[in-house]
Amino acid sequence: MTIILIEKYGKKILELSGEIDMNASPVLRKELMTLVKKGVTPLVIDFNNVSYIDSSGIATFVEGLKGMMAFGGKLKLAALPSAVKEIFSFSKLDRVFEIYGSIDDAINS
Amino acid sequence: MTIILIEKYGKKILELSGEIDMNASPVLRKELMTLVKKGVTPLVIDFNNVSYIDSSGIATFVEGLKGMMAFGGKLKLAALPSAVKEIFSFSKLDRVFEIYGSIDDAINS
Amino acid sequence: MKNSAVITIPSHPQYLSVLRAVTAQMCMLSGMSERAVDEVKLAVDEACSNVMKHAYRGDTGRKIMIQFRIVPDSFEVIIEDNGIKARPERIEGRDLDQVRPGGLGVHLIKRAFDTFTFDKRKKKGNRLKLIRHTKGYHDNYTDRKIRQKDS
Amino acid sequence: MKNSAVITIPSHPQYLSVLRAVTAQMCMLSGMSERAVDEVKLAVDEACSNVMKHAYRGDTGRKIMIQFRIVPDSFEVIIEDNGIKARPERIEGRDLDQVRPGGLGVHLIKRAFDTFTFDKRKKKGNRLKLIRHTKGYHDNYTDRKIRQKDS
Ligand SMILES: Nc1ncnc2c1ncn2[C@@H]1O[C@H](COP(=O)(O)OP(=O)(O)O)[C@@H](O)[C@H]1O
Ligand SMILES: Nc1ncnc2c1ncn2[C@@H]1O[C@H](COP(=O)(O)OP(=O)(O)O)[C@@H](O)[C@H]1O
Repeated sequence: MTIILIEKYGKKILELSGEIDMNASPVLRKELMTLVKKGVTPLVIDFNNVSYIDSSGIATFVEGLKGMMAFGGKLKLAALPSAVKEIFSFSKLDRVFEIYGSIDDAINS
Repeated sequence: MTIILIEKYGKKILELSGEIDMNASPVLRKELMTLVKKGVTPLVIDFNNVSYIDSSGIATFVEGLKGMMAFGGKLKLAALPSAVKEIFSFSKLDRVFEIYGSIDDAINS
Repeated sequence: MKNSAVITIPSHPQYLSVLRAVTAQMCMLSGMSERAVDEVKLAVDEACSNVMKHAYRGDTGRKIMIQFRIVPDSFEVIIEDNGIKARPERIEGRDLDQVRPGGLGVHLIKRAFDTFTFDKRKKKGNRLKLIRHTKGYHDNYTDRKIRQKDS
Repeated sequence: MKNSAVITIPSHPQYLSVLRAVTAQMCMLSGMSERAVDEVKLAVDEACSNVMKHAYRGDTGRKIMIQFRIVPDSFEVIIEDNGIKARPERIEGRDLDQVRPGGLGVHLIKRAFDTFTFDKRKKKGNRLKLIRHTKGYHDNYTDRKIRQKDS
């Protein structure tokens, strides 16, 4: 997994690519929680190049979301490939997360 | 590996896709030698969707070429991905086979 | 040995990518649909992540042995470790309506496999046997769940 | 066990895809370039194809054990079988200027690995040890060959 933080129209976007498994999750968690602790909001997560996610990846986003909600911040998941989206639906987390079809939709929402 | 025989501008094209290894080679050999024995010439092999080839695959084409040459027929290899082409160069077989950049080049040659 | 492959990996999460690659290829050999391959790959990853977390408590220098068997009407995965014995009666996913990290792995394993049992005969460590029926069933989660409830 | 994985497959060519998947992932873990991954994957496939053809003479129900070791300055692959003993002095690729099927595998194995040796201590069957140096060398065939000639 690789992580790149970019800015578009003044909004911070975390671009992820590759596989988010138990090996990658601790790295992602550190990055994500640093941004959450800094109060960066909204934070958009770009899933476009994520090919795989397991429950440790999902748990990391749940943690990020809880951190955001603690101060009224917003975590927006965008451009999820169907296989990744399916795991969120299966775990009933698509009801809890703000999920957008594209980065632009997430930014303009 | 999958094999499809098509015809374009009256020329026969064997479209291959997937991995040509020791498991796939006997299937390919049967198909190829049947066409060679029927005297189908020129026969174009479309490598565009071949992701992998090992020495058993290479050996199969050497056999096919020899069969073709026996009656003055032509075997034309086309659209080789660079990794596949590299194996032909390494084995010095790029000097022996007629190799074309595209199917159209092979047909029009 | 026929139609069976065994892989032994260290209990370090970086080897999960190796495990997923083998799992996916074995699933493809068994003739599963693409969707089924994805489900099983994820389930085997989750089961081995659990061994790393729970049986080995994060010790990354231990071994996990995973056997794959393609049999006429099922696909079987046997996962062995030498770690702390699991208490099967305490292995339970969280209520999915409750939002918190964790507790999802077991659900993902049970979605892909019809049987999830620890072999009681194993003295030290654990031997988890996962079986997915492949004949006469649809590759469909709903069907699978209904069938489980019926049986 | 650390930085090592072992897979056992049946001697049926359909398992070569499983083997290639593991090989590629192990190469990636060791930090090889994409080109090096492709070379090593092909070499390991060739070495195991040779076991199936020559050591087992096409019997598809036997076993091949492949061990991968990521060590600080090399990537090692050990391939074991219980088949007919190879006569290392007779293993030779064909002259590449001679066009005929066969005899290419050994060249492809030696392109990817610096060392190709059968372990003489093994009593029954074969244990082939392949070593690729990874430190201080370029991932480049020409360099590799020059180095071999020099030494
Ligand atoms: N291999 C195992 N050994 C021991 N306990 C386990 C094992 N797998 C699962 N468990 C127990 O079952 C619970 C639920 O597992 P899971 O759904 O994978 O969620 P998580 O591991 O994220 O907590 C775990 O918290 C753990 O207590
Ligand atoms: N594992 C092996 N056991 C016995 N003989 C082998 C083995 N590998 C290679 N050989 C011998 O070396 C020759 C060259 O091998 P190779 O270059 O792979 O070509 P091929 O196997 O296509 O003939 C083989 O024909 C065989 O005689």
